[in-house]
Amino acid sequence: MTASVKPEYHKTLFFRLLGIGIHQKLLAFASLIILLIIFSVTSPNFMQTSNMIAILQAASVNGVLAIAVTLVIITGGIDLSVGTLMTFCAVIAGVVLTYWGMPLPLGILAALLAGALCGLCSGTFVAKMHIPPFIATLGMMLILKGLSLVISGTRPIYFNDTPGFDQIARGSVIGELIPSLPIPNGVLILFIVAITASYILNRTILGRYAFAIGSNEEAVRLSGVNTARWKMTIYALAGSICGIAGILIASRLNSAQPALGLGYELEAIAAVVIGGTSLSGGRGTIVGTLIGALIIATLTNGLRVLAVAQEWQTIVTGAIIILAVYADMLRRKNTA
Amino acid sequence: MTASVKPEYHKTLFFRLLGIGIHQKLLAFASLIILLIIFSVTSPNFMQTSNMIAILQAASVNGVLAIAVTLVIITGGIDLSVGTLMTFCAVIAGVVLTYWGMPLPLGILAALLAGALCGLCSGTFVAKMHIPPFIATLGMMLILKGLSLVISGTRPIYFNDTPGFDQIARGSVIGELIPSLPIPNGVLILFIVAITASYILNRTILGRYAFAIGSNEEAVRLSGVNTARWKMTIYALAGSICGIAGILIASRLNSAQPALGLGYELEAIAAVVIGGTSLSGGRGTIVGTLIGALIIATLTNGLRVLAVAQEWQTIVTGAIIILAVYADMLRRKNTA
Amino acid sequence: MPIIIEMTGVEKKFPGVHALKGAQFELQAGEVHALMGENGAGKSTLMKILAGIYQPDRGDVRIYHTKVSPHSPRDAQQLGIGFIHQELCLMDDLTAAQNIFIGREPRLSFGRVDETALNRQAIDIFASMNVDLNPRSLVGHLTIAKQQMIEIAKALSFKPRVLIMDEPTAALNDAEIAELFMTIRRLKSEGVGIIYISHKMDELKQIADRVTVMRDGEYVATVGVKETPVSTIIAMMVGRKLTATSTETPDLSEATTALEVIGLNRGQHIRDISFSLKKGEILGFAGLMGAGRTEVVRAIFGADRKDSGEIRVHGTPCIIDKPVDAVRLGIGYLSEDRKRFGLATGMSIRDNIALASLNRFSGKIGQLDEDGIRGAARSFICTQAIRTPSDQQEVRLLSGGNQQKVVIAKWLLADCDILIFDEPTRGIDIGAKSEIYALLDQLAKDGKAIIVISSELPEIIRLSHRIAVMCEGRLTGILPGGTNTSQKDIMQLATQTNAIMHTIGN
Amino acid sequence: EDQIYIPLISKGFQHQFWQAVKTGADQAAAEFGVRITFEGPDNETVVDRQIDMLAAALANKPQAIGFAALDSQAAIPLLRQASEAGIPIVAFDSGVDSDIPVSTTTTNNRAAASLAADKMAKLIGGKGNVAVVAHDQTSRTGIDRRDGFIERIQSNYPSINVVTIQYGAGDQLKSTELTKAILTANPDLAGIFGTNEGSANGVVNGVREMNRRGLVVIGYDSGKAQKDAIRNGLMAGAITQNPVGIGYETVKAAVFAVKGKTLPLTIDTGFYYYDATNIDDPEIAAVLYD
Ligand SMILES: Nc1ncnc2c1ncn2[C@@H]1O[C@H](COP(=O)(O)OP(=O)(O)OP(=O)(O)O)[C@@H](O)[C@H]1O
Ligand SMILES: Nc1ncnc2c1ncn2[C@@H]1O[C@H](COP(=O)(O)OP(=O)(O)OP(=O)(O)O)[C@@H](O)[C@H]1O
Ligand SMILES: [Mg+2]
Ligand SMILES: [Mg+2]
Repeated sequence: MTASVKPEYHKTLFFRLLGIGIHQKLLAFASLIILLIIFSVTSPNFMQTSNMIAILQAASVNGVLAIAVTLVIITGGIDLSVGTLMTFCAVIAGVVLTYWGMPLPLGILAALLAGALCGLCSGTFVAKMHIPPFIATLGMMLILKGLSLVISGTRPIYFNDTPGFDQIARGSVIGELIPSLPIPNGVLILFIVAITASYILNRTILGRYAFAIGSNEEAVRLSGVNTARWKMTIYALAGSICGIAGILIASRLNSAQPALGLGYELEAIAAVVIGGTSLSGGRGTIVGTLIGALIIATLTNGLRVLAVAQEWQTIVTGAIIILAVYADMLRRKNTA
Repeated sequence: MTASVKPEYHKTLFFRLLGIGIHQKLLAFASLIILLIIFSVTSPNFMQTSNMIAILQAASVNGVLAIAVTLVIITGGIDLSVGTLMTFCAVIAGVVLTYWGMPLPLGILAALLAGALCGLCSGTFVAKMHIPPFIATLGMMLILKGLSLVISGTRPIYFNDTPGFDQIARGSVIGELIPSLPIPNGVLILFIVAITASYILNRTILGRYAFAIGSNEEAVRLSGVNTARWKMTIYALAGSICGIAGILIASRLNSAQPALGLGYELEAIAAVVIGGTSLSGGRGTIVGTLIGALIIATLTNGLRVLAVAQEWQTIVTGAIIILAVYADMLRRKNTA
Repeated sequence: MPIIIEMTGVEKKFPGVHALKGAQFELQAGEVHALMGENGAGKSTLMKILAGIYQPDRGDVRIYHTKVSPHSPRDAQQLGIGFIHQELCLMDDLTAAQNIFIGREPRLSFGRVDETALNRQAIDIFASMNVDLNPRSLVGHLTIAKQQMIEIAKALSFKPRVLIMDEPTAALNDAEIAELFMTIRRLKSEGVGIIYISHKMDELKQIADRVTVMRDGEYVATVGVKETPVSTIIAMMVGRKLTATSTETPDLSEATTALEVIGLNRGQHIRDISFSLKKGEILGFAGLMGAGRTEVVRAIFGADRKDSGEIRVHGTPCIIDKPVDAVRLGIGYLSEDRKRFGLATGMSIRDNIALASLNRFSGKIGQLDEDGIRGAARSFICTQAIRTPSDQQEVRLLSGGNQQKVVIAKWLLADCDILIFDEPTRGIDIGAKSEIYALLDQLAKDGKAIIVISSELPEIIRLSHRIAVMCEGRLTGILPGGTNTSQKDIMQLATQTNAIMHTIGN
Repeated sequence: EDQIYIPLISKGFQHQFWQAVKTGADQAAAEFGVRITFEGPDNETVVDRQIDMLAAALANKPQAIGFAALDSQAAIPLLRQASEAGIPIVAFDSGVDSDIPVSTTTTNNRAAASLAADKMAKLIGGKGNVAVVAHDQTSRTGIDRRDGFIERIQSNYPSINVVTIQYGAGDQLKSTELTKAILTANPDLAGIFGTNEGSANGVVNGVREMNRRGLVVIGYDSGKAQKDAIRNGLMAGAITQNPVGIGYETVKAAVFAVKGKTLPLTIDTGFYYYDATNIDDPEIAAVLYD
């Protein structure tokens, strides 16, 4: 009896691009707003521009990963390899830029290509070999984790020789224009990725097939669509978005840390589901995922600012994830 | 067009209990046998009684967890909290035995009860509040991780004051009878749990409803069955099996390690899927899961005995997980 | 005869749909009471209220004059109400017997299931229904017809006082329907009240005593079947008069061959099938359930593999391995199970109509021409009279007939000139049926080549220009369409197990 | 082949610290002509996985074993089995609470963290608020470094207040985010102690992203990023152990044990405090790794 969240088309460009039904979606912000209010009341230090920016920045890597997973989940799959794929792409960028000394754009391109290629692998396992996505991407997760260590020689790769690399995520183009709003580029990139992904999902043939495959793959196949090819395209696209996340995290740390990434997949999936995307496929929005990532980032930051003991932070986070999804279900039941 | 694997009923008691079709299932051993042969040929040290026992013992905790997850997956759900629930139960046993100084049986009982109770919580979230199992158990995973730390005071709890506790998993009843076969009790417990779970799945109402719910929950509900109650029972049963895993690991380590457990859920799920259980529910066997757990343990141990570099171990493990599932799919397609 | 059930003033609203507007219904013991109405009239909803699946917004339900309000399927079961659902509602991974007794397994101690007793009881029920089914076979491996039998067996196993049958014969063949009617008559003689929902008008006269007609969620009338002519009942259902039309076989001697199948084989299910189809022709495929008609067209379409055989499209031999290949060659396939194979039910009408032709609506970077899609969808909604509030409505909220029209629109938009319809009117009301007939006639006139599979002989005879008859995977003959062929001719070929080609006419 | 085989089971693998230990072990292996393998679990919580590693290592009938116990009690049955089979055990990094190891090569983490506390106190002028970004809440090294720091502050510097301790699992990004939260919550913070390489780099990163100046950051271990941070003043200084030395001494002790030589019960490889002033001193540079 749960209603579905569907891409709908609206008047203003912004909302059209983000593909949201204003009325319905404003309600989805509710959990986020409530969290913000609670933390503002309980801690005087929470509501500062710098902290809001810190939250946005904390949401950026997870947000980009969550967008990648959203695409895959909409087709009815899942991607557990996003975290280690991100790392793998960062390492590839490190190899190209630092070990081989190539210019910056080539490094970025290499990371995106590596991501797309690995995504294509997962996609092939899923679409051609019919391996359940959970296992195909779990296997990829391990393979990529190992490959990152092999390629990097189990050492972080630093980007000190690539001037400007750390500015990709840390610099602030917006801050240069509006000094009072020093939103880092990483956040900007998150939003650009979100708008692009939303456009692809709601406005292009690829997106339409993603929803259709998640809704009823066999029916799509019998409509004369090469479902395998489109699924592989989606996994490859998700992979290249992980490549963007890899560049982001490498830029923030000014290094490619080959051992990082494990565990990031669950956080990304949590953001997706909190954002109202159905794990059984066919339904979902990028805005929802963004909100989900922001909820997680706000929660984590707020609890830390409150200096809640670490073990209790974990407990509260677990409880809030359950509650947020529960609230979303109730909300949708009522607006159905 | 994939055929279904179903509990079928056979002649000999053993196979009847394990609920396997001999012909079909012997093929499932194939991957395991192949692995064993490869490692025996490549390393002279692999095929020793002591190493085989080490493999069995390494499989025991993961095997028990995988059995718990199998039950939940058959109903069409998933349980990400098994690892941290195991730890939580171990900590509860530690509190009862070491902090409160109660006798051993009470400690075991407490662990099983704690497991059942937490399972019931997850079950309630899923069945009553209709939260997707992935999220409900992800939330529980975090909550239990935190609670274990809180209850234990972020310190391991040692069982030095409970004589015989370490013998639960480490001792060998079989070894006392047949000295040449010192199979540790932990392995024995794994097999007892497997046989019991298999019996429940294939012979009892609870098992019948588990398969039925995983197959078509709405149809079961429309047949007048209180699906919510049965689902909650399955989650509670899975929880108490995690309690057994908790006792096992605590006994092996002679301590309850409160931070352990994260990541164990993915390994358990991998074992389940390698064993041929469908992640979409309705189909699955415990023998399959046992074989899955043994494949993982053999692989891990064999690569170590071969002294393969650690990063390559990870890569090979990922690849073999994908291959094992692929082989299983091909096999079932052909025997369909 | 005592009155068992009275429902009065029943109201039910779903979000956006007023499904029942003061509906009423009455059932006597020992009668077969037909409930008729167009798709979406609210028949199933009314019955679901009786069976405790939905709660009414307003209105009374009385059983033996006592007001009841069943709140769950279990409540209804305890009140003696059995329900055979319109949509198959089975657990594919369980056996036939396990399905029948779900929730009421014979138990041994410690919650064990008495599997032996379970299977024995299932065998008894199958015997009483006169069907041949292995209680141990997995339901997922059975044909839809057999699955339907299991649904019926399940409902009977409750020994209900009231049995609701929501389109039980939609997937049954004539022999099976005959057996079912025997069972119904036996139950009737035992005093069971039966509510019978069907879109097949001929069944009405055979089995029903009274009929209640609904339209748009409202009660229209209850009349005796004997004293009321079928045309009157139809008029009450659709609110207008339907004129029966019949097809005229066009002269196709000049027409070119659109599709030619030569020596198609696949395992036991398809054995050496050869036939040809001309532009503008409607070729009917008749046969008993399981004769292999679906398998043949799926193999042609590339949905399943073939062992051997050649397919020529417009005279050119073609390789069709995947549905993509078929669609590229202009072949469209409307499957018999539209929910599973035809529609992405969670998506909008617009998206479903465009599904097979998105390529045409996408630009260089894959951006979709949403206006174009909307225009196309709306024009089909208009021309095919799809009843929906908007082209953005989710398909799952449409009634069966309208869903079928969406699938047809999908293939028309894809510009297919060879169309394969597999059971196009299954579960579709008489009004929509005649619309689909008219549509098929028109498509043929427009020069499309059409294959129609149907298990309803009158329908095959009404539609086809030629009738291919299959039996056990073989093509046993091709008969001329129209009034030249009788149902008996077809049945004779449909039961003829050795393959002798009868080619009459053409 | 009669080459001596010595497997080393460490507490970690992909972390720089453990890679430095591996480097030292490899050096010793080359020098003494023995074959080693080096393995460690993904994180310091998975005690049972480490025991499975030990079991697999024993299957290869090694001549000696180097072992860094995640939990010293849990491994005792297997270690006893090994020593009964005549395989000498050399403990490294942290000890095993038993008399089984023939020798233990270790750093005193607690004392090292106390030294960090002293340096912190001195740099912030003996008063103010400080925070700890630790790498693990339950592992031996995590607890020792955290407690060594806090206990020294509490006992010797009453005007210094440890306002918060948070755990970032040694993950640089997580440590970055939580440093930023700490800075938000404590605008008057005077210093932060990061208890391992990942934590320390995360702290530096967080401070940089928040643009906070004048904050005293003290780190632990080395690595290129940390060394750079010290050189350019973002980090005041750091404690370093001698991981290469630990690895080297462990293998050396194992070889000696196999050859039947007597060994000291503990081999302290020492720890040092380094900052911009002494980072290039030869004896410091020797114990730092990139
Ligand atoms: N769960 C639901 N949510 C929303 N609308 C519904 C729901 N169930 C039924 N409807 C709508 O209620 C109306 C009545 O549907 P119902 O299924 O009772 O029709 P019916 O007479 O059984 O038709 P058919 O002959 O096609 O089975 C239809 O318009 C249908 O779309
Ligand atoms: N998935 C399947 N598994 C096993 N047997 C099948 C399957 N699908 C079809 N069959 C068998 O293939 C034969 C042909 O079935 P098919 O569905 O083509 O017949 P049909 O004439 O189209 O009848 P229907 O009207 O039931 O569709 C039948 O004997 C059926 O039992
Ligand atoms: Mg209906
Ligand atoms: Mg058919």
